[in-house]
Amino acid sequence: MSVELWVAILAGTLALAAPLVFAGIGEGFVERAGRINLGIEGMMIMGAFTGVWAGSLGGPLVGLVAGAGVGLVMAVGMNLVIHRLHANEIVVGLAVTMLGLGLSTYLFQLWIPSGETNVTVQTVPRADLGPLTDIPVIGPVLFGQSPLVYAAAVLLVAAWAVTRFTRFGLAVQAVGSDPDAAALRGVRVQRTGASALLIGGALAGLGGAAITVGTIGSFTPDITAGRGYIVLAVVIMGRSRPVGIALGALLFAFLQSFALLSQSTALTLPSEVYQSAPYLVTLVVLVITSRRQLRRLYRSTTGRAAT
Amino acid sequence: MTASQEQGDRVLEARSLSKSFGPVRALHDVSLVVRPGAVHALVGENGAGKSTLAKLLAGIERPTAGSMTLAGRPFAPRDRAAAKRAGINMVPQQLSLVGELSLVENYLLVGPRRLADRRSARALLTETLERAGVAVELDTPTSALTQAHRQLGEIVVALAEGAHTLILDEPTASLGPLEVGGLFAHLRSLCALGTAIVLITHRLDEVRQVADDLTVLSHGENVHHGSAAGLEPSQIARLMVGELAAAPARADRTIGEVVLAAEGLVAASTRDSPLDGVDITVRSGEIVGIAGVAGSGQNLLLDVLGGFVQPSAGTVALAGTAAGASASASVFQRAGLAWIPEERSEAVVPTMTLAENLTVYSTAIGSSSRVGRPTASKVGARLQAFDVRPPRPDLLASGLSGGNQQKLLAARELGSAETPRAVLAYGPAQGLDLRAAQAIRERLAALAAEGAAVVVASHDLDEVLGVADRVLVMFAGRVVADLLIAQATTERIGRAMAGLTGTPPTADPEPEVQV
Amino acid sequence: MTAFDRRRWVLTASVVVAVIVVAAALIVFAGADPLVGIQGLVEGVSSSPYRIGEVLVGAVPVGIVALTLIPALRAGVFSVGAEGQIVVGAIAATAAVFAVESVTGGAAPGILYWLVGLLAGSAGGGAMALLPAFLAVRWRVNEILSTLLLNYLAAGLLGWTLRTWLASPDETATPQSAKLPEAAALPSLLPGTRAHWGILLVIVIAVAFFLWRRSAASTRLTVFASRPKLALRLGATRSRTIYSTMLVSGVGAGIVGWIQVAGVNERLLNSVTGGVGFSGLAVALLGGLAPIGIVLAALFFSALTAGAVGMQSATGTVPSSIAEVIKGVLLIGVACIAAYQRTAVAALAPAAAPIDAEHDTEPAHEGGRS
Amino acid sequence: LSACASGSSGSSGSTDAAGASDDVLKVGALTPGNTNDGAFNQALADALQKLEDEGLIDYELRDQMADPGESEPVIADFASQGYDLIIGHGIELGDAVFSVAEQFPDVHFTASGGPDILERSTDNVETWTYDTPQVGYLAGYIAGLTGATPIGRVESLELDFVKATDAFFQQGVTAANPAAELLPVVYAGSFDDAQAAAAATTGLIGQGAQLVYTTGDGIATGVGSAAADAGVLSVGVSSAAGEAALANNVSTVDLDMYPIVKAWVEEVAAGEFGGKGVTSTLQNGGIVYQPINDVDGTVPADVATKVDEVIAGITDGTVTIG
Ligand SMILES: Nc1ncnc2c1ncn2[C@@H]1O[C@H](COP(=O)(O)OP(=O)(O)OP(=O)(O)O)[C@@H](O)[C@H]1O
Ligand SMILES: Nc1ncnc2c1ncn2[C@@H]1O[C@H](COP(=O)(O)OP(=O)(O)OP(=O)(O)O)[C@@H](O)[C@H]1O
Ligand SMILES: [Mg+2]
Ligand SMILES: [Mg+2]
Repeated sequence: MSVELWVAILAGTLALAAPLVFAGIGEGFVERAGRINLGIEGMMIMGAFTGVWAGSLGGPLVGLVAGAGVGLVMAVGMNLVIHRLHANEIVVGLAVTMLGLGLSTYLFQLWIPSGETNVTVQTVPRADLGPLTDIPVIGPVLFGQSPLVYAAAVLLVAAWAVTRFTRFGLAVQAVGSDPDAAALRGVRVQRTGASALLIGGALAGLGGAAITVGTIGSFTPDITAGRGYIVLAVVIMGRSRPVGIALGALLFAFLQSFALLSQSTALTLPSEVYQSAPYLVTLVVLVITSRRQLRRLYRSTTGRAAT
Repeated sequence: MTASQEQGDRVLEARSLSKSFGPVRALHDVSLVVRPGAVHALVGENGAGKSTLAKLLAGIERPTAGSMTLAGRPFAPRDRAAAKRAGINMVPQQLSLVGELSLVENYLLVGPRRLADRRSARALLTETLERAGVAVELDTPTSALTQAHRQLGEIVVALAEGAHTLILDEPTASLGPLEVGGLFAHLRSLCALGTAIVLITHRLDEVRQVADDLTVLSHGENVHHGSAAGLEPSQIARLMVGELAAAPARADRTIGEVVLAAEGLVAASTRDSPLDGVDITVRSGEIVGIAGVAGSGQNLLLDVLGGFVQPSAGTVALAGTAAGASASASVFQRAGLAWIPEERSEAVVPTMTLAENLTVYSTAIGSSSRVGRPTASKVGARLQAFDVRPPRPDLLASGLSGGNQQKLLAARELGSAETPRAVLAYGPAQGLDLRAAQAIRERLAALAAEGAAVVVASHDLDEVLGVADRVLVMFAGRVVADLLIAQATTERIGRAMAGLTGTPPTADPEPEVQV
Repeated sequence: MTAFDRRRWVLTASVVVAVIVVAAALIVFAGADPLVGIQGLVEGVSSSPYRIGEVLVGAVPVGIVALTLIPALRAGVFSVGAEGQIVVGAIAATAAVFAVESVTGGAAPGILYWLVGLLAGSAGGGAMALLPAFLAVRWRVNEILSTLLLNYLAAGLLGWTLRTWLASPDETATPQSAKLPEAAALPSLLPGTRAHWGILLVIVIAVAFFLWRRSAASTRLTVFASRPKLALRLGATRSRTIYSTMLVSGVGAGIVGWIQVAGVNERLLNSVTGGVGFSGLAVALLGGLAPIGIVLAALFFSALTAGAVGMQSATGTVPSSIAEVIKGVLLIGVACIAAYQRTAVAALAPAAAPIDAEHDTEPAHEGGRS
Repeated sequence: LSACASGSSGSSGSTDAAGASDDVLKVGALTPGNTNDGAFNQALADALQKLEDEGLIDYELRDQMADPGESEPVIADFASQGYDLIIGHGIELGDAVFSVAEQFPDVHFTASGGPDILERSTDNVETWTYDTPQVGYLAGYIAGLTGATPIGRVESLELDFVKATDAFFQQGVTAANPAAELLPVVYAGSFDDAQAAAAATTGLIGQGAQLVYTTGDGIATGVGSAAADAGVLSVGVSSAAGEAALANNVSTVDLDMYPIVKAWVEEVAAGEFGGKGVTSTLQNGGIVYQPINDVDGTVPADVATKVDEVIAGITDGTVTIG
């Protein structure tokens, strides 16, 4: 395989990873707080639609903010239903996904009826990084990207910092791992969990908007194509930690990018093999992660037994 | 202002505090004066109300009646944070350390700042550790620390948070003598600086060692308060429980074959002290009591004996099961092992009816008694026999009060037509009134007389002493004493429970039991 | 078990009102008359025998998936793998039917095709369910995530299958298999409708589960979900419970795969699942994990789909995606109602924090606290 | 929402007018995808709208009917409600149309499929397909005429008709520009995953592609957007991709369902419907191409002329495909 192909695969990896990183980091907070949000796909697709719609009115930044906003609103509703009315987290998550997919298509069909050209919004403008882009290999891979890729990197650092260097970050972890002890310490368990879910919702919406407002410029039904579920897997793989999630997202995106572009070489496997590979590898990594977690737990209890 | 005036300004006083949890009266009309610069010991049986009192002082719970003053002014903290701000801090009995976080992070978790500054927090904790003369890893997750280090760690965190009144609920329960020594030295030095310490403990010799003042609680009431000076542990024990009532007359029982035998058990759990080489033998017709401070491994031992936890070393053998076969809870159940766990919620299914709960073993895989639905009259009779109120077979178990759920459990495990081969019971009379508790004890004795091998564990020493022929005392995952009931004085058991090696375990591995 | 208190009825009424309000709002937003729309919704379900037949046909796969999920959900095992299991069941059934055709030279009687299809479908779906069960038992791999990922792999397998070894010889726009032999198709039950004999199968399964509810095995699962230690004494170990319950749901999904091929489409299509895997889960909860409730819920869910089409029909302008929105809202509402139903709560509580399950289970505990 | 409103008036009229005026035909139609896809589905929607505007028909259109489980009852519904003509637009609907048509011999249906569908027509079912070779060839010819090389292709799934179209696309490219180099096809693995399609397109451009071709709808949005971003030409991007994506799109070969549907309507009105199959071709106006976009002068000025020449050649048989 040629250098150009590798450059293309790696550049594609970063572009495909960005939305996963946004939504994944949000879901990381949710799962660290001991919850799970199966509505991410619905929140992402609503973010994707709202992003374009609002973007057409007020430009890309407004679109991104609106995308995050709609995710936030959906998360507020979810928190209410799950933690006030005690509805099942899993069922509500699936329902939110169903609702998001249906509603986004519904609104899109009303907005752009048959016979009208789809609306394209201006995508987030690319910064001209001048000579950096001309560095061989590294230039096109790292410096030819949408600003949202850099934003995802910034978010990663920010999430890492919040997790590590703030009381909130510690509280999220405490609430997720041992709510009773945390409550006894004086942490407000419900409120911390709710904050995490809201962050997760907003970032899922932003992740969806990053696809439409960030790169494509317009919405089509089902444009998120199941990425919400991938985010869940990526978060488990990354053990809910920002850096792990980012690595998981990069791994998945790399596999997808590789699967796409290695088709343009003479490797003649059925295209389904390429399309399934990312899921298969994710499953394998999931198994390895679970196994390791189980072993660690076992070691920690037997370790204590020996003392 | 002189130092003593300053200290006098900070007296914490509780007047006629009462606290009820629904129908449960945990505290009744208890008063207490905590003096700055002094260690105030708070002792009493399990369930006497010590932790409840401590929680009232620390703002975790609020009293149903009575009041508190701090430095002469009314003191009614809204929550733990408010009490902390007023200078009163507590290390709860159930540690509040988050296992995934290090001590530094646990300190920062509810710290005053939004930003977690690990460096200065570590410096502060290191300094506190040095002053307390102990060494604990500050940066590893606390779940990786030993129980003792977690205990010390939580104390250190509380010390670092700073307080003029520090309440420690059974801080020494899991500490070794060296650590206790270091801790007490530090507590004394804190006292010298004017800090008030409330120390809850079951180790009565510690009272003599470190306490200035003493309050004894019994059944939620204040039965003694005053100076701790000159009181011997045995005197304190008498204050706590009074003279032991004479054991009820025992029916003649023939001690027979070994029914339940465990050898060299080693097992671990995240919830209890790991077992460290436990041997136990129970014969037909014998009732063996297991005593010990909570968390000494009794729970885990019963889990292993019941077949719920596979030991990493050692064996459990129950007569009637194939020798050497891997023991499991269902095999033991079918072989006739009755089971009353410490938490009755583990054994009663609230969403099933009384009848379904009572006959649940007929649904076991391989159950011989596939009777389908039992007749209502049979079930009703059994419910009445155990005084379950109301004795309605079609009522959901969740509709019963806690005590009646306990009776339901007893009815199922101890009331079947066939005599169980063996019985494992942890606090079988918990939550029961005196009459019902007595009935359960009599039932256990009757089963033993019919040939069952019975194991009774309890936090409540009376419950054990009232029924057992032989008492094993557990400490830190080991059996440290094996006493015939005749030898089992409160003092000897109390010392063994506290891990005092003065009472060597009886050498005789198969003691003869006089009945 | 039937805690039908007043609060539950108030909640139920509010859910119905919420769904109507949302539907009406969406219809108005689309520039149509909500009354006409609601009327269309009703007519869509009941205007003709054919319509009624359609409601029945639609309820079959959802009903079977939901019914066979009863044991798993009752035990607190939360698999979302029905989609993938339907796919594998459908592939296996299709392949088996064609194999029978080629072995017998097309002369096989219907009953042989049906038996072979049923068995092959069950085997396929069951096998597909055993893998996540194994992963959950052996390494405590979260079954929600593993089944979710396996659904994608099944979709890949189906795509490849329909393009290669089971592809229709005709040129087609979408991947599909050849048409099944006439005799292999499930005969029609009501003339003039698509209602087929699969409906009877639902009734059989529902009755079976109705009887099963009083069985020892059912009780053991209830105990397992809320009292794992007591369940251990009944012999319901974690591995036994997970394997058996997931196998039942897998077999059910596999049968659905066969029914969709033999009863509805008469060939294997890419869209064979039609999202039934997820809606089956919803219907199982909607029906409170009780067979009669599930059958009613399945009819209700199917009627909703038919009604949404009728609604679109009546208003003309309302995009059909409104059905998804309404289903989503309804599901959230039903989840709130279910929270009041103790059984469902008990069944779901362990799965509510699936990610944490690992943290507080001791490996030494066979029963664990999942 | 203007189109909506007019659709509304048209069809709500049709519901009441169950037998009011006999001169206006009642048409029921189903499409597998969304009618605003700017491509296959929309072709039918546009044709129906035009015929309704001309006062020839009252129509009702149901979208997202790819699943036969859902579509068959809708078709049966139309049939039982007295619709004169029912159009099943898309191969996914073929089985369902035939199965319903058997039960309603007096209602007229149309079904679509591959080339073999033409022989399957019955007394009340006319069949329709479109000339895949012409679509592929013409698109390829246009791509070739731009002089761009190498040419990349992004498609949805590895399906027969996709591969068939592609084979003729290659033929068209070579016919117009024998020197053009073709990169292997990249399958996005989905009809909707625009982001994957965009990544694939960017990757192909990274490998030097000067022009990217696609036939998908949802993925066309991604292809068009990525090509436009990189300033590279595209062919085959549908109007659903939006204006920005169309900026660099040279042309798209589209269906025009108007003449076909109009013929069906007239046959029904004249009582001559049935027993026929029809193929949309360049000759009968069923296949058209979007006006050549010169993309700010990047595309040679004579492309339009040459395209018309080749269409003329195909029509009179001097140019043969296949
Ligand atoms: N939250 C509660 N709800 C109901 N009853 C409670 C609660 N907390 C404590 N109790 C009851 O109050 C009584 C006193 O309990 P407390 O914890 O104060 O005892 P203790 O003296 O600390 O015992 P131990 O030596 O076991 O720590 C007990 O009977 C207990 O059952
Ligand atoms: N909410 C409650 N309802 C009923 N009983 C309770 C409740 N909370 C605690 N208890 C009981 O009160 C007793 C003492 O409660 P507390 O919370 O002080 O536990 P503890 O002192 O840590 O108990 P232990 O001495 O067994 O470790 C325990 O035996 C417990 O079973
Ligand atoms: Mg206590
Ligand atoms: Mg206590």
